[in-house]
Amino acid sequence: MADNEKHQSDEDWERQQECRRQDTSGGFIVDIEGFEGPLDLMLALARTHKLDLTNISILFLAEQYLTFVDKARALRLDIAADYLVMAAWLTYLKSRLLLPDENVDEEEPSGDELAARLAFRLKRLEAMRGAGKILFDGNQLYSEFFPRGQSEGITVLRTSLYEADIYDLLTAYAAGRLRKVVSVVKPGLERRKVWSIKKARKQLEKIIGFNCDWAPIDALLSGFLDDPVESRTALAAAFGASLEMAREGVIELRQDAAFNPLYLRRKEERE
Amino acid sequence: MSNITAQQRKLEALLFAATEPLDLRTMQAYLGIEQDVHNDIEKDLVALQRHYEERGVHLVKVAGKWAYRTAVDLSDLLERHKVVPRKLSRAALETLAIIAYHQPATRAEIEEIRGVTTSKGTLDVLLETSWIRPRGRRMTPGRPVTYGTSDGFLEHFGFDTIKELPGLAELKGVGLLDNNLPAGFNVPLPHDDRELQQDELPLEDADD
Amino acid sequence: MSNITAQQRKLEALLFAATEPLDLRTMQAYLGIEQDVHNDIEKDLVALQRHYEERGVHLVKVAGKWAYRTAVDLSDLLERHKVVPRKLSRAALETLAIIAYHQPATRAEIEEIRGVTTSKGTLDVLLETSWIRPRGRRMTPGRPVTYGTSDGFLEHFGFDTIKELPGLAELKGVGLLDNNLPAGFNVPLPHDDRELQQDELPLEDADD
Repeated sequence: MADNEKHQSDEDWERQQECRRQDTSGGFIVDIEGFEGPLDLMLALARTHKLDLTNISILFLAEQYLTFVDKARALRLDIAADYLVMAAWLTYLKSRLLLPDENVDEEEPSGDELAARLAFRLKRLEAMRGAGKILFDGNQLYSEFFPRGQSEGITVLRTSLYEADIYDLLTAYAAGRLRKVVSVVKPGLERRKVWSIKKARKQLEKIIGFNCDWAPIDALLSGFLDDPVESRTALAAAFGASLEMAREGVIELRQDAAFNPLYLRRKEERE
Repeated sequence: MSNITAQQRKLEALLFAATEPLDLRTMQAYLGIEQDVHNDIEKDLVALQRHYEERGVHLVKVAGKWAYRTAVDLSDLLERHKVVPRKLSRAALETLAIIAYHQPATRAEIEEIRGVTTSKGTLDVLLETSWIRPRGRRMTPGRPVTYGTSDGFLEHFGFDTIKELPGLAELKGVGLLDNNLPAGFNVPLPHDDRELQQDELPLEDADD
Repeated sequence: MSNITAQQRKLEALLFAATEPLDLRTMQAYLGIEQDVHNDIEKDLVALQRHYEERGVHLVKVAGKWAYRTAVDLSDLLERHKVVPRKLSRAALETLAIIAYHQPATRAEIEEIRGVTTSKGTLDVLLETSWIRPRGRRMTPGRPVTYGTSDGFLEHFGFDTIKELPGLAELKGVGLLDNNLPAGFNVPLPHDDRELQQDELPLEDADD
């Protein structure tokens, strides 16, 4: 039966874990793989030491955990960060449990409260594992009970919560695809000539190569300013590119007053 | 020969023919009964249930709906019909249990219980079984999705309501169903109602 | 209360769960009875048949095989259909359509086609309809989940296979797409095979 198999594999898994934990000399082989996080490791340690979760000594368990992690580190195994975070926290918890609280802070939970909280989390995780197992050990459809094998006339009786017909679907698809087409291609219009900053910079660099004294930027670009549409974008892009070049120290910019012509020249390599 | 009323005959036929469990409203609609008219459907269903009690087929109530199912004690006989269940990983099984007992639960809440981060694969696999469903969003920063079990979960495990989860009363008794929810939102019992809870928002609220 | 023997109970469960009508030999095999041993299967079947005579379900013999059938006089009853409607948002519809045509598709691919970001709510709602399903993971950085349509999708929209989704020519034909489309605009031929594609990994492969 499928259930037995399930059992079997669970037990196998547990046995495997047990083997991993104990070597012949009575210590344990440290293998952090196969544990699902620090809480899982702590539960496994509790099981190895036959600790009763309802009456657990968190201090003892914390020590077991820290020993385990120390051994793993001594073997230079890679330990996931969350195991180390838990180790650090347990060290802190240990000190809180061992040392009497000197500065009793009302805000901060006491060591016992922290320990109780951890015990609660362990119990809760253990309980959820048990619940999951009970759930799957119980009766299940197509395993212990079966529906009618042959469906008859009312097979399409599906109380469909969501309503959409094929027309809605196709309309949405077509509209979506068209919207994207429109935003990318703008059909019916000639493609606008737009100067990129990159293109403007290339042009400026070419022009600057022949000219090393102050000159107004629109004069330098005059060769491109016939077409009114193109002139605007060329000017804007060239302005952007000139700022960039000035910042890099390739050229210098000068403007005497607001709205006055903008002059630029190549920056000489002077000392 | 047992006596059967005309309405019981109809219910029997409906429930035999249906591939899925039927709720009262659906049966009413099939029988052509107005919603608010008083009728004995429920009584008739109980009568049918009693009739089948000793037989090879039982009339059961799952997820609040009615369905015929083979008697559990005959499962060995039907070995050949068994569908090998997809084996869930340990992580998935644990996550399912946590969602079932702590629902509605966000991914962070599941992780807080398991003490480990949940890989996205685990939730995806559970969504694919259709035993869990995204319910809504928690009214906390980031608006995380809350998960709960579906009717498919109840049907698969043969529960009428989520309150039939094994061990529920004991777990509640020892406080193991408590989440770390902000005060006032503490929901000690799992809740799989369609309606959202007071700290849940609809899924698509933040939609474009 | 009608009396029923252990063997009748078994036959009842068998016939109920069977996916096709059963002949005597098959039933004998299920019950673990040797072929030549005398047994009362036939007698029991006739007894069962008599029991169901007046009920909403009949045990009938067709082509030498036995099967349960709903009573013929109740056939009208089984033709009703009841839907509780709930409309999908435009974003959800569009996302569903893109998944249908372009599956397997990741969230990023859907966004690339739609040209807007897809809110998580949209995918969650679609998962709740159970028309889409997580299929696997794309073999690209981040291992994003790939989505595809489910059998539920085909059932709901009345397709036999996903290949029946209208193509470019048909969409133009009904006026949903005009003729002004740029060159290279195409509508993919969708497929929803269960098997993962070459660039897909199983969902739980990256699991903890």
